[in-house]
Amino acid sequence: MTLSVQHLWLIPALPLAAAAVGAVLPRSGRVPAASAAIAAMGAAFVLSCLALNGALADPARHAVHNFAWFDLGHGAVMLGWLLDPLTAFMCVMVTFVGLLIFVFSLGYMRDDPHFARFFCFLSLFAAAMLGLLVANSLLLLFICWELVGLASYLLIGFWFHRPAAAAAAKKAFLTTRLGDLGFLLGLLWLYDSAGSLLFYDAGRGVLESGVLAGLTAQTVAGGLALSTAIGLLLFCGAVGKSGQFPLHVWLPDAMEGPTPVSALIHAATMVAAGVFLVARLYPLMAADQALAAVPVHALTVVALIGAVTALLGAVIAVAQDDIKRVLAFSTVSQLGYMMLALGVGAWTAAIFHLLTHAFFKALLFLGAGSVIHAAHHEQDIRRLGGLRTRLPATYRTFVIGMMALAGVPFLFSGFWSKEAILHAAHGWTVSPLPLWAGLAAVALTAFYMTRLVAETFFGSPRSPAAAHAEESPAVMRIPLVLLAGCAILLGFLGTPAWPWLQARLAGAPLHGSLEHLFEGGGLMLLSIALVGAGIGLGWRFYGRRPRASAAAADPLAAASPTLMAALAARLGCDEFYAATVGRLHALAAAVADGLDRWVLGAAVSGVGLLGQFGGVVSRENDEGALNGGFDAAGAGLRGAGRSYARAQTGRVHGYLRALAVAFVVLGLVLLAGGVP
Amino acid sequence: MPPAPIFATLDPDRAFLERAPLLVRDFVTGLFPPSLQWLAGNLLAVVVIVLFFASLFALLTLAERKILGRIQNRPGPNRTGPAGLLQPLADAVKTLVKEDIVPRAADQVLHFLAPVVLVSLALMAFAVLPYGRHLVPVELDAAVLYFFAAGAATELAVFMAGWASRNKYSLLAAMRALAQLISYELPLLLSVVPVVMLAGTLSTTGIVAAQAGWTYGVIPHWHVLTPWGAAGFLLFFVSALAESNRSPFDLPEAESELIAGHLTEYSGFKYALFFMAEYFGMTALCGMGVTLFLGGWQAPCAFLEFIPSYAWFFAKLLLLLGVFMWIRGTLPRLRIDQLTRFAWKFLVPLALINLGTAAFWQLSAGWSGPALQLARWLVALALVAGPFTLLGRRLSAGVAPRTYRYAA
Amino acid sequence: MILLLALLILVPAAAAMLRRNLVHSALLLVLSWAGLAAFYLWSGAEFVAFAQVLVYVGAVSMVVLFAVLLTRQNPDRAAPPDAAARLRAGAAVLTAAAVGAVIGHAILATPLPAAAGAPPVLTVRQLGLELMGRHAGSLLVIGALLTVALLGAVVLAAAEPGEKPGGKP
Amino acid sequence: MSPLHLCLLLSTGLFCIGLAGALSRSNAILVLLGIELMLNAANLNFIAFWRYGPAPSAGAGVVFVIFTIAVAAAEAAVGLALVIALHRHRRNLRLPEATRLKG
Amino acid sequence: MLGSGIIKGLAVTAKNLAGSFHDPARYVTQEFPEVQPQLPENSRNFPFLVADDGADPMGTLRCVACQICEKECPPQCIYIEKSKDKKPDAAGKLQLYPAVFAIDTSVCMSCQICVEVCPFDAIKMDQVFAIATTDRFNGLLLNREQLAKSNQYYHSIHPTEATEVDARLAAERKAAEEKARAAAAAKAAAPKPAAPPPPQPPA
Repeated sequence: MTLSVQHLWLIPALPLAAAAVGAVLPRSGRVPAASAAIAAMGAAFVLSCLALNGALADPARHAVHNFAWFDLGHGAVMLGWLLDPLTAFMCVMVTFVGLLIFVFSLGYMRDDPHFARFFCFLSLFAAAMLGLLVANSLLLLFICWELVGLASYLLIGFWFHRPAAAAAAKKAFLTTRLGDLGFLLGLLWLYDSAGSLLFYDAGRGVLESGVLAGLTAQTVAGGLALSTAIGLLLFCGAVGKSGQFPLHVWLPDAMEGPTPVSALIHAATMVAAGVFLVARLYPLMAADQALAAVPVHALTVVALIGAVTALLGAVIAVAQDDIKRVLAFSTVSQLGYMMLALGVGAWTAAIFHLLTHAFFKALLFLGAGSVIHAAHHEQDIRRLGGLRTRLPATYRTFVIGMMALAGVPFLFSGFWSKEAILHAAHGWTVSPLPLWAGLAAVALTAFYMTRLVAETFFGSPRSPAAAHAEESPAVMRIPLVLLAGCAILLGFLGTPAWPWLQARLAGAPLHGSLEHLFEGGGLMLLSIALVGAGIGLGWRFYGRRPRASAAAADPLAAASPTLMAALAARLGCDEFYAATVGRLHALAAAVADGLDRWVLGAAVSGVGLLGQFGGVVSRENDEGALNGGFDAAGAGLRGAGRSYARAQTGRVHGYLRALAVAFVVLGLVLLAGGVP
Repeated sequence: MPPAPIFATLDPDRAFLERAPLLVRDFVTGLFPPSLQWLAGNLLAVVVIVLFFASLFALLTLAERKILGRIQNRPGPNRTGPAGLLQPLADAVKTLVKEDIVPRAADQVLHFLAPVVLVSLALMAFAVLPYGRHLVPVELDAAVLYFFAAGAATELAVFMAGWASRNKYSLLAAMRALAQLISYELPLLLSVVPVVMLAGTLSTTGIVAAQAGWTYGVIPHWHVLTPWGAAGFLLFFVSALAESNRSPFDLPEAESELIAGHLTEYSGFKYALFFMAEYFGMTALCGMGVTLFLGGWQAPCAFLEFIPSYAWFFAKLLLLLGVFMWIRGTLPRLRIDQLTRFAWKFLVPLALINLGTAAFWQLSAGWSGPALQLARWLVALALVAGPFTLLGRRLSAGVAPRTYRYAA
Repeated sequence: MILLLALLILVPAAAAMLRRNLVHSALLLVLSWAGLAAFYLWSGAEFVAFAQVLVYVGAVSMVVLFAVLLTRQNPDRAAPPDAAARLRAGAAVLTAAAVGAVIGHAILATPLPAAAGAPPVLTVRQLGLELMGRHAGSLLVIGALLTVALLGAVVLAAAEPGEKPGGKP
Repeated sequence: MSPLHLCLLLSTGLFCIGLAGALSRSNAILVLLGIELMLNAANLNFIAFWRYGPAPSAGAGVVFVIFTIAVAAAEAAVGLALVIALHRHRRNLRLPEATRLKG
Repeated sequence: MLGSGIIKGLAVTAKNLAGSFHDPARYVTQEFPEVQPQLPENSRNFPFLVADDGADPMGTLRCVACQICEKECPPQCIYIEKSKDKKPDAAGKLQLYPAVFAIDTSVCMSCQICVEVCPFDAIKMDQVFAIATTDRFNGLLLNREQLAKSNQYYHSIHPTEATEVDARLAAERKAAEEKARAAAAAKAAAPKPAAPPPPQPPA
């Protein structure tokens, strides 16, 4: 039994319907809202499995169903659904992980007064993500992309009465919006040059060779191929959404949302969207590989940014004390891995890692959620400890997740996917940097995950909350166990000996034999050694001699206080943004302010126009600055705003007259310019 | 539809009586030089319409008074001329020679223009009614829209009359009249939409053509004989009563209570013009009702086709007008709150639901076989009757039959 | 013919903008709108002409007149135009003249195709297919817009809960 | 000068009358009416171009005018509701004095 | 169900409409000039003066111009001038008579007070109603000759009442006659002492 591509829309439509149901229910409609959401997600999971079944029948085929959305000028704006193994695998993963997270939320959010709204938002989020996956049009993808952004804003700011949550939501929204600006520009440019936004459309789609040849044939400023330029612009969106350097700053802050949301965002959906986008657009991104004369290949940029992010995330994670922040930075780091893999050309490996990571990261987050839930919302690992005996189920599953993330050999899925990436990076000839960064991150990951587990579960409780922790209910434990099972099993789908997943994704025939298992054995040994070193060091610092109290100094900080402080401050990225972008904005605002004051004596219409212009400038600045510090900008903004406001006299006639005068001026300019 | 009619009929297109009006027209236009014949044709139509409906108006006033009299067990006017037939003439003479009073503070121009505008707009509506098989003065593609556009514009004249009188009671009454007209325009238009939807055209001739034919030669395919059509016709009829200020919706005038509302400051011939416009509007709405729901000029049975089509049209028109008068003789006047509540809480929802019924009827047009046909009818009837009963119950909730303590 | 129509459209419009009595202005505008409908009819856009009459002459004018009366615009009590008003009027006429000059110049400078023959024929059926086919989405949006606008208008114009129906004098 | 020129000039005239009215009159209702006139001028343009344009059978001009009429009706309804609300709060309709929304 | 009352009402009026053509009970109008109405006995309209003898109404008016009615009339529509001389009335007694007796029926409100106060049963209510006239000043001002109607006429319009009045008048007249006879007898007996007067009660 399969799901044909015409009916693929059902997968996102079901959660969307659940969201609609949740939206109209009153606050007391807890049971119907949750059951609608879970039922829709379960049905979507079943449908996704059917779709996967269909897609695997002919993995090389891109089944599409296109239709006209509306007519525009001479052509129609087309939308469509796409079913290929990439879509199908992603859908299964998203629906399955999502379903488990939904179930987990039943327990975690049990006491929240806005339980129904929470499930409404979760469903909306899942619907947007699934829509993004099944889209066969960059436009539809973009729409869902923005919906994902909206839903994440709503979810991160779910506890909006907490200022930190509201600020984090705003930050996430605006930071990703910055990347989306590039995405939108790339999208428009692509539409302008290719005349279509469909991915596959019987030879006319933008990912098909005919159009790609046309795109690579043109060059733009700087000698870049057109496809490179568009690819890089589109990649901006992925950078923002997937929390890549330099737009990674929102991701750790997004921990302000409820923990299931963190699990959803970091494991299955939002951050995966960026990786998925690059994987989906891989033919476009890789189109310039054949060209020798270009200054830079799009994929090179992807690989380098991925490498930097992988390393940076891992380094910063070492010094974080919040259990969720550690996981957040590890997500940044792992996403860097995926980008790295995409950049070096191993997109199947990237998706393999994406899938495995989705499961074990969801596991880790839900485990962290279980810890937090049990410890009465205590998140600081310095104040936890000794939970091994109090939360046995959580402990066991969490350790499995940790092992998977750290890449403990052979048994755990993370090992195989990470190995595949390192292998691909090894084979990349352009630069050795990704390989080195990857290897360093392997060791660091093992180290900080050991630290996390040791601090949280070993030793003795260091706060009353930890001392009185009680195991979470079954509705929360069962998802953990299921995810733990997947975190182990999934790895065997893509071992070098039997790379079933990669072959299915690429649509290539499967060549499995046991002798491939230890292919590139040297690299594998090196990475195993690094993992061992990381775990060993971590255990030596944190496990053997657990800290005595919450106030005790970190052993690593004792060794190198400066470095540790810098890492704890996340290498000062936020401060850097505040100092640069924020100050720039303040300066621009001051200039605009001065200009306005100077012009004030002139004609009202002049002020109005300038004020509007100044307003546009200020808004651009605003968007640039908001990902930095809001506070630094606030004062300047307020001053500027006050002076712009002076142009807003409230007199309708003034506005009208300004419009008319502007029109006359425009007309005169056009006439003088010879435009008939 | 069985192909062979039970009774042999003559070809209606060639019958002399059927073609008589056209022959007359051709004869008259033939008297003019060819370059002016189109003008002559149109002028002829205008003259015939004005004369015909003006005399119909005269007869209607008489007939109304006679029918009302009979309903009240009295003969009605019967002195002027044989059986009172010259009564309209006497009335005309009376209004013509009566003093024309214009209040000093009134807006002279608008006060004068109001009745003129009203009558001309009311007359314009006659242009698109198909009076017979080939008898439509102006064949318009958007005739229904034209008709209601002309009808909507009459509201302006009511306002002009009320405002120009510079009498606060006139103005208030005009606003009340406008509130009524606007409220009832909605169900009126909404009740027409299903017809347009099912006929697939806005042209009146097209709508009449859509109702052609008979089942077994005796059951006509008129819209009123379908569930949605019956409901639509009732809605149309009630709204038309209100739109033409007829009893029981004659609040704007309410001679006995409001001294004729916005017409208070009018006398003499101007008043007569208002009166005339009211009758024109009523006649035109009835004509539209005949066209939309009662099959226009179609004969009710196949064997009755030998009677010319225009005769059928006018027979139905007079029948409807008679019902108007009958209702006037029966029902007392509503209060303004009852009036608006009836429109917004009863007629409009019913009209909207009727739209759905008509859509169902259209979608189920392909159902064949007696069982499906029966199901189609039952569903459509349920869609009509259910909301009617429920809304009616809500509307009449808390209203019991009045008990008269001191009456026998 | 077009000059006649222009006269019918422009003269009432101009007069409407000059009158001090708001009701007269509104009624003159109705005349101008009717003239526009005549223009549409002359251009062969029958449906639009009737829609114009139905919407403008039948509905918008009513709303305007109701607004005029509900806001108690008494022409007798209107203040005579003061200096500021005169100045504003002068500026307005100047601005409008400038706009007119620019557009007029642009029009006259543009070579436009010569007269087409008979007015184009667009039956209601074609129009309906066009509306329901190519422009169905826009039609839906317009429908939603109208609904929302009506609801909004009702909310805006409805008396506030504490307010007496008559309001203060 | 072709008839299209004349139509466009007519529309320009109507637009300018509406503009002058909207700018010069202080009464909110008249300003709204002026704006309605400008909308009508735009409609007139659509019809003129449809009538004399290259592809009259397309009907896009007519469709557009229908939409504009619908939007204008909505605008009138909301605008006049605003006028009534304004009157309720300020007891007059003189726009130059209605500057409470000033920033 | 909504509308059932309306249908019932329509049925009623339809019955009336149809019945007016065949059912006399549903067609109650009498067409006046052709069909004179059968007025009930108690109907009344304007006053008239009763004359005992229809052949000589002016000579046999019962009115003695006492002017009570003129004084009592609320709208003051009666105008009376007394005669200078006296005439014998029906009983042969000399009485004044009205030289002018006029009623302005455009003012009269048909209150019947004049009838109530008249001690001579000389003014009664008439039944005429078709008194429309084209002269609104003089046509409605009725003079003595127009007002005078015979006792037979009175009998024809209000037979019961007229019989009563006649009986009463006859009784009065008879009493008066007897009294007169008694007086005459007394007068005749007065010279004769043999005929003693009837015993007088003590003063």
